[in-house]
Amino acid sequence: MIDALYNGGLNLVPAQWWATMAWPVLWILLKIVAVLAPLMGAVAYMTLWERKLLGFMQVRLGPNRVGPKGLLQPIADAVKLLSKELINPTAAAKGLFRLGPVMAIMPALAAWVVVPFGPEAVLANVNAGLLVILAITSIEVYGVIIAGWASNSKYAFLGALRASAQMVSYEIAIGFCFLIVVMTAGSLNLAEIVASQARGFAADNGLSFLSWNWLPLLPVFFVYLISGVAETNRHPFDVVEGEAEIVAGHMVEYSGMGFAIFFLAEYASMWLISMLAVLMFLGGWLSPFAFLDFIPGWIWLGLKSFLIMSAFIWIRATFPRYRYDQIMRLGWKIFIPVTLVWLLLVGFLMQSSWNIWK
Amino acid sequence: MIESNNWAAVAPELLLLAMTSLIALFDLAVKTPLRGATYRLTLLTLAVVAALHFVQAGSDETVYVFSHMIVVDPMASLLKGFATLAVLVTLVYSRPYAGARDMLRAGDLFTLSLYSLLGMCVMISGHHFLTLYLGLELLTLPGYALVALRRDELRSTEAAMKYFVLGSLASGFLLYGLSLVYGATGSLDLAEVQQAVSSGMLDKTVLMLGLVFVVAGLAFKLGAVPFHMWVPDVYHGAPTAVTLMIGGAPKLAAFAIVMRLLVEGMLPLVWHWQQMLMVLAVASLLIGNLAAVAQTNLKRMLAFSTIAQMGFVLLSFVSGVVGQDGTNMNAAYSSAMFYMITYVLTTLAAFGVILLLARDGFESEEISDLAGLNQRNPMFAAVMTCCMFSLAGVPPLVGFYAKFSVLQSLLNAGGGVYIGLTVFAVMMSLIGAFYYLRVVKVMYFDAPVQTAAIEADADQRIMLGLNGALVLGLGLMPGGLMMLCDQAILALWH
Amino acid sequence: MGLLSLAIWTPVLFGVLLLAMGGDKRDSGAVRWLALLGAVAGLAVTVPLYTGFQAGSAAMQFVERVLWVPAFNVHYHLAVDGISLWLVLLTAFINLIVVLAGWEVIQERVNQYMGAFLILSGLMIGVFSAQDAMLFYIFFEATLIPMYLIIGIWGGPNKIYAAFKFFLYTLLGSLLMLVALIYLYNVSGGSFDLQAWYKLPLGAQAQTLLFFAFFAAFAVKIPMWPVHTWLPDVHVEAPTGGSAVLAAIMLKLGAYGFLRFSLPITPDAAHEWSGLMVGLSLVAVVYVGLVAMVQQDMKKLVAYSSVAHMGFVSLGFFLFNDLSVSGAIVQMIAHGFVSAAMFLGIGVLYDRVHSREIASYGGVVNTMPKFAAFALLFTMANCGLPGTAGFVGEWMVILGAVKANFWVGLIAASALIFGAAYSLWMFKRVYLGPVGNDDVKALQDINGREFLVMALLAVMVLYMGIHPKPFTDVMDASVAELLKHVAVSKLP
Amino acid sequence: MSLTLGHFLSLGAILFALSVVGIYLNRKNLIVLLMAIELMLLAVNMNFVAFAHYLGDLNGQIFVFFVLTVAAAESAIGLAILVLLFRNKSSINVDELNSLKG
Amino acid sequence: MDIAQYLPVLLFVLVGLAVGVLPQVLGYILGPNRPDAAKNSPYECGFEAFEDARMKFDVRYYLIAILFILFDLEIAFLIPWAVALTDIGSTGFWTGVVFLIDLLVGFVYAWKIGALDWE
Repeated sequence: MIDALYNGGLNLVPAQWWATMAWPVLWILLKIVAVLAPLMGAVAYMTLWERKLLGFMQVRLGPNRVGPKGLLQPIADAVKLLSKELINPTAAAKGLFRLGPVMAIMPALAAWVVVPFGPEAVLANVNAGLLVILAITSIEVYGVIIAGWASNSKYAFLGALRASAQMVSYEIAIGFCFLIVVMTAGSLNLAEIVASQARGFAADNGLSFLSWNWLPLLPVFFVYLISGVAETNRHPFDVVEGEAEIVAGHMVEYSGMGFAIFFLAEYASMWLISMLAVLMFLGGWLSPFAFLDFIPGWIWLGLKSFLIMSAFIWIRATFPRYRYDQIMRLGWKIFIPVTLVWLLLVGFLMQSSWNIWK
Repeated sequence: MIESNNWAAVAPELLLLAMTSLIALFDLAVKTPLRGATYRLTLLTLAVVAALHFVQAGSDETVYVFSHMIVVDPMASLLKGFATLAVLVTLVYSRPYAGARDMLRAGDLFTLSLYSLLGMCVMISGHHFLTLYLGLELLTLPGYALVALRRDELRSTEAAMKYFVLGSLASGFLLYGLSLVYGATGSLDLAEVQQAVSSGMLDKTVLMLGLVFVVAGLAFKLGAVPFHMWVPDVYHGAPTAVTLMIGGAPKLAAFAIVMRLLVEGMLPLVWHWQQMLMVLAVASLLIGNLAAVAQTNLKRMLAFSTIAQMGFVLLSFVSGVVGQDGTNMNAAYSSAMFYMITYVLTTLAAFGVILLLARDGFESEEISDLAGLNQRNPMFAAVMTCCMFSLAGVPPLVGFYAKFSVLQSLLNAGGGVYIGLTVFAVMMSLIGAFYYLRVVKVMYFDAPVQTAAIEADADQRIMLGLNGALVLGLGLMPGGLMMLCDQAILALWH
Repeated sequence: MGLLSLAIWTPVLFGVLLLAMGGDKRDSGAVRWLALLGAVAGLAVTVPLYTGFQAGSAAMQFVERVLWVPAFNVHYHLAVDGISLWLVLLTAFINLIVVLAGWEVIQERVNQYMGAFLILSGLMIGVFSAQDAMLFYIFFEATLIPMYLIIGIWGGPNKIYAAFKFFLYTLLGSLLMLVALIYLYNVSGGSFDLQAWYKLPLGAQAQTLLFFAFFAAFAVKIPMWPVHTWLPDVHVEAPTGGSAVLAAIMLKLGAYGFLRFSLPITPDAAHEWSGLMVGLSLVAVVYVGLVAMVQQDMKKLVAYSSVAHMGFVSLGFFLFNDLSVSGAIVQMIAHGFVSAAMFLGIGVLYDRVHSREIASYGGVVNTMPKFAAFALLFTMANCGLPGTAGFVGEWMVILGAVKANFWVGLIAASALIFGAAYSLWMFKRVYLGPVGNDDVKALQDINGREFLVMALLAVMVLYMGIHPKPFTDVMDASVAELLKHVAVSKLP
Repeated sequence: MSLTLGHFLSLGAILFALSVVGIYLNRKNLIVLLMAIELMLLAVNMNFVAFAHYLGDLNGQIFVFFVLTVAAAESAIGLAILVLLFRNKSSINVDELNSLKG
Repeated sequence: MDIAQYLPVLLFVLVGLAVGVLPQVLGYILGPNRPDAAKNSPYECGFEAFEDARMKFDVRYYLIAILFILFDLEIAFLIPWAVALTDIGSTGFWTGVVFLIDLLVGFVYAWKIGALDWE
């Protein structure tokens, strides 16, 4: 059906330039919109779910006024933020100040280009998929730094410093996690990484979920999850915007849509992180048991990532905020050594006759 | 599959790497202010590594390792052995100096020097653009850090910055040249590059452009005029111990990279690069010597004198091939090698004296600080005198034979240009003699400002004595070393 | 170890020992005696050279030949013939004299002073006995180092200027010679053997270039007019011993170089340019003699007279007959004794009065009769009076000159008059007449040590003047051999 | 329009020239100098990749990997030195690097 | 490898930028614009901002940045090794291990000299 649509589009305008240049581009743009729209929806309703879930955990109701059970709350938020004044602090560097949010949201969205939603359902099925994600997401830190610097406010500046230091610290741990997964999969292509998890003794016996990476790479899985939380500056690692210390950190001077975009970026990143966790450790669109194979892959994918997201919220509701030095220690002195050692271990295992990733 | 390797051939480097890493960690546990344990372990490592290199040099074989990326031939082993020894000597001289200047708070001086040495070894043994480049960087990067080792010293940090910027610029030039050569020849392996170049079926423009950049990059590294701007400032600004570290042993590696890139890699272009080197050599001799005369700072003077000496080395490269005739190559390149080795030997002793004269809070780097050294410590004065006369090329010191062999190969090349160059070089070394003599004059003829005798610890004294004796002894008996250089170069051709 | 090696390395070894002894003032007594021991030993080991030398043979004797630097085929090749034998002996002798002369005079850093002289003496013997060009060059250059230090450390007020001038002037010349040596090495197919070079055919242009390269080294060293200007400056500033060695031996290094290099290696060029050489020599003899006459400074006067005397030497060489060449060699030896004696004499006065101005003296004979007697003898020798050493050489050169060209001989002979004029005039102003001033009145006559020094020199001066035969006998055959080389054209 | 080797080489050359000019003309800010150095290495990388692609030879691309790594180490050291210099001098003006004079 | 595969990446980046820009433009159009001095001054807990906010900051941030550059590059370096691990045999594996051990040494060194300590 999709192919038919594409071919139909090819003949829409009978001209060479249309068939070779314009339509393919347009087609890709359509596909991007097809990814983006649900994503934005997911992001918007994640905020609602977060508040609901937190409310549930804290034995209260959460938003319930706008629409049935508060279901229109995100839309109301968006409308409110759209109609707020955009404040330009006098001391700020204007251009950079406005660039900050853009640099924050762009990577959070663009990284989705290589995320597969099924064996073939991916915008750009490139071999270096994981590298592309690493490359694009590493731009995120620029958004933070630019925002903090351009604001010319001490709170923003300090927040940006903290945020960027924290992000880069955990990026190393995440990088090592990627590395270990790549080792076992032998590929950077995310679809192949998922496919590689479908192999193994347990998978052959109908217990696919035991062959997924989370089990043999359990410590790495946890390191990845926690680093993911830290990478997105979420609770309990949100000292960069800890209200008690430096208010909203690098976002302190932003109002209206400027703030909203940072907000969007944060949730989009969270989705990305959990999606990657699913792809790399939880078998992506694979079903956990052979007898459940009839359920479509994208449902599994959505379900798994939703669970991870919920776990993030759960963590937020459960843990107190870390001190900054504790955060840095956790990243540098625990996660990096753990991943390094595990990297070596996996390497040796793969050299030995007990290699389970053949 | 990657082919298996002859690990034994790179055993010294592996040992060096392992020990350096170990020392870096070991040093963390050392608490004594002068880092005695680290120091001794470092010296032991260096001695063993040097011995291994010399053993390899004795075997007279050429071994290729890592898919021809590394070559272990007599030239490499010899140069690596001497470089290792030079670093050892440097560290012996440096320790009291560094200890008095808060440079031994951590063992960085030792570990960085060792890493730098590892870089030298890789570079000397490099037979592939990649290994050459990596070696070069591994050599220079610790160098930048070493120059800035005295963190609170403005001059040092400034020198480090200059060294860094110009050093990186040089690497950039060299790399750019290498990339063009790679493009023209389609290979990064030196042997393949040479084959491709000699086939003559290449894009000449790209190749020549690449050659120009390569030569410029090498000239930067050697400190040849007009790429010499960093040399005086870095020599001057760096802590003297570090000046010796970057002005001593790395010269051997610099010689090696010139040999590898220009001679081994691009011999068919010899006509072109000889001309470039000739210009560099003449300019270096002229500017280096003239500028040195005007200096009052000893380290700066030695920096300019280094530039001039490098001009001499380049001269010997100029005389390798005349027209199509390569019969003089062996003599020319082995004389360059001999020159480099003896130059390093002499520099070590000269800076060693400066280092041992420096006291707490007193750098002893003005020429006038040497006043009356003869009364204060005749041995130091004698060693320094030997060094100065050796650098000036006065027999019976070793520098004479170095200059002599270069001049010999130049004259042997025949032709009017070469005779002109010889006479020019001779005239320049006369100017050189003037400023070297000035140092001797200050030490012997001037009255000392302070009269207190100067003492040094036994190991420094012994090392300096040996070093000075070698400057003289090799001058009396240069035959052995010359033979070694000769054989090392000879082994390159097959 | 051969005798020549012994002659070279004995003083060097003692010199190194002295340096190692350290400059402690309390040790200076021991240092002096050790230095004397070294000098005596150095002289003693040269005696067998003389007794064992076969006069009448032109062959090189006491040959030692060992491969030294294989890469450049350099040999440790020592030998002496009739020409160099006496120079070797002279060097060892003067060394002893200098050690004696510096006995009490030098109080600062005695060990270095004595050590430098002993090493210098060894090196100069090396120059005279080297038969390998590289070895020659190394000794030749190495002598600069101790001399530079001697002048610079123990010299007069303007010593630094003098030391630099000395070093750089001579280095300039010898560097050009180095180029020439390397050229010859390459041309001869990789040999530094002097004997081989004598037989090497060379083109006219090459010979000319080589000749002038050698000229640059040796003419500066001799020194010939107009590159002599360093000599008076250096002599004035050098300590007494330094002046003595400089005049007595070092100048001969240049003259010896002419004999060993310029004449036999480039005979055609030597012939071609002999006119110029003779001309320069005559200028030196006449003009410099005149310049000497107007000097106010005794040392400068003697220095100029040295230039004039060495002019006789170079004149003798470039007349190419056996009489003139052997005369020149005799003159070299004689001048070694006489000039050393002159400088030491001035040193004796200088030690007491601390002035070298002729005007500061007058009537010294009244207070120092013994010394004045010696001084008279040496002054006579300096102007070449018969019966003294100075006469023999000059006379032979003049005879040779007349044989070659009457006018040259005439001009050379006239120079004797100038010599007599400035020497005797100086003697008159310094020694004769009434006591000039209080300084002179307070003078003490020479002590035993000084007497010994003077006496030794006086004996040699007189012996050589009265009985020059042993000197000429030894060298005749070698000179003839040399002239044979010079006479044969080497043009290919 | 198709991209040829010449285009890439020209781009590389332009980048290289820019960086050299940046190093020599920049008189104000050392950071710009460090950036120029990085740019220079990028120009080299451009060359290597282009050549590797058109030669069909992987070695050039591998070389780029190493250059990148070294560039990282280099900039790390450069930054460290810069911080030290700033601490000692309170300025990163290139013109004020003048305490070393002969 | 076809460079066209990366066209979606480029387009998505452009779309991402647009998503960053457009809402701000919308917000500017739709929202009110009533600036005043107090509103536009930087937030400082209600105090007047009395100095430029771009001040000197802790050197440890530099240290983290420098360490990050190095470690991140090492990861980039190891990625090809990791991808090809099964193809390069034991020599390739051990070469990588040597590199990793070196990295580990550097890490331990940085740890021990206190580069990783925050307080």
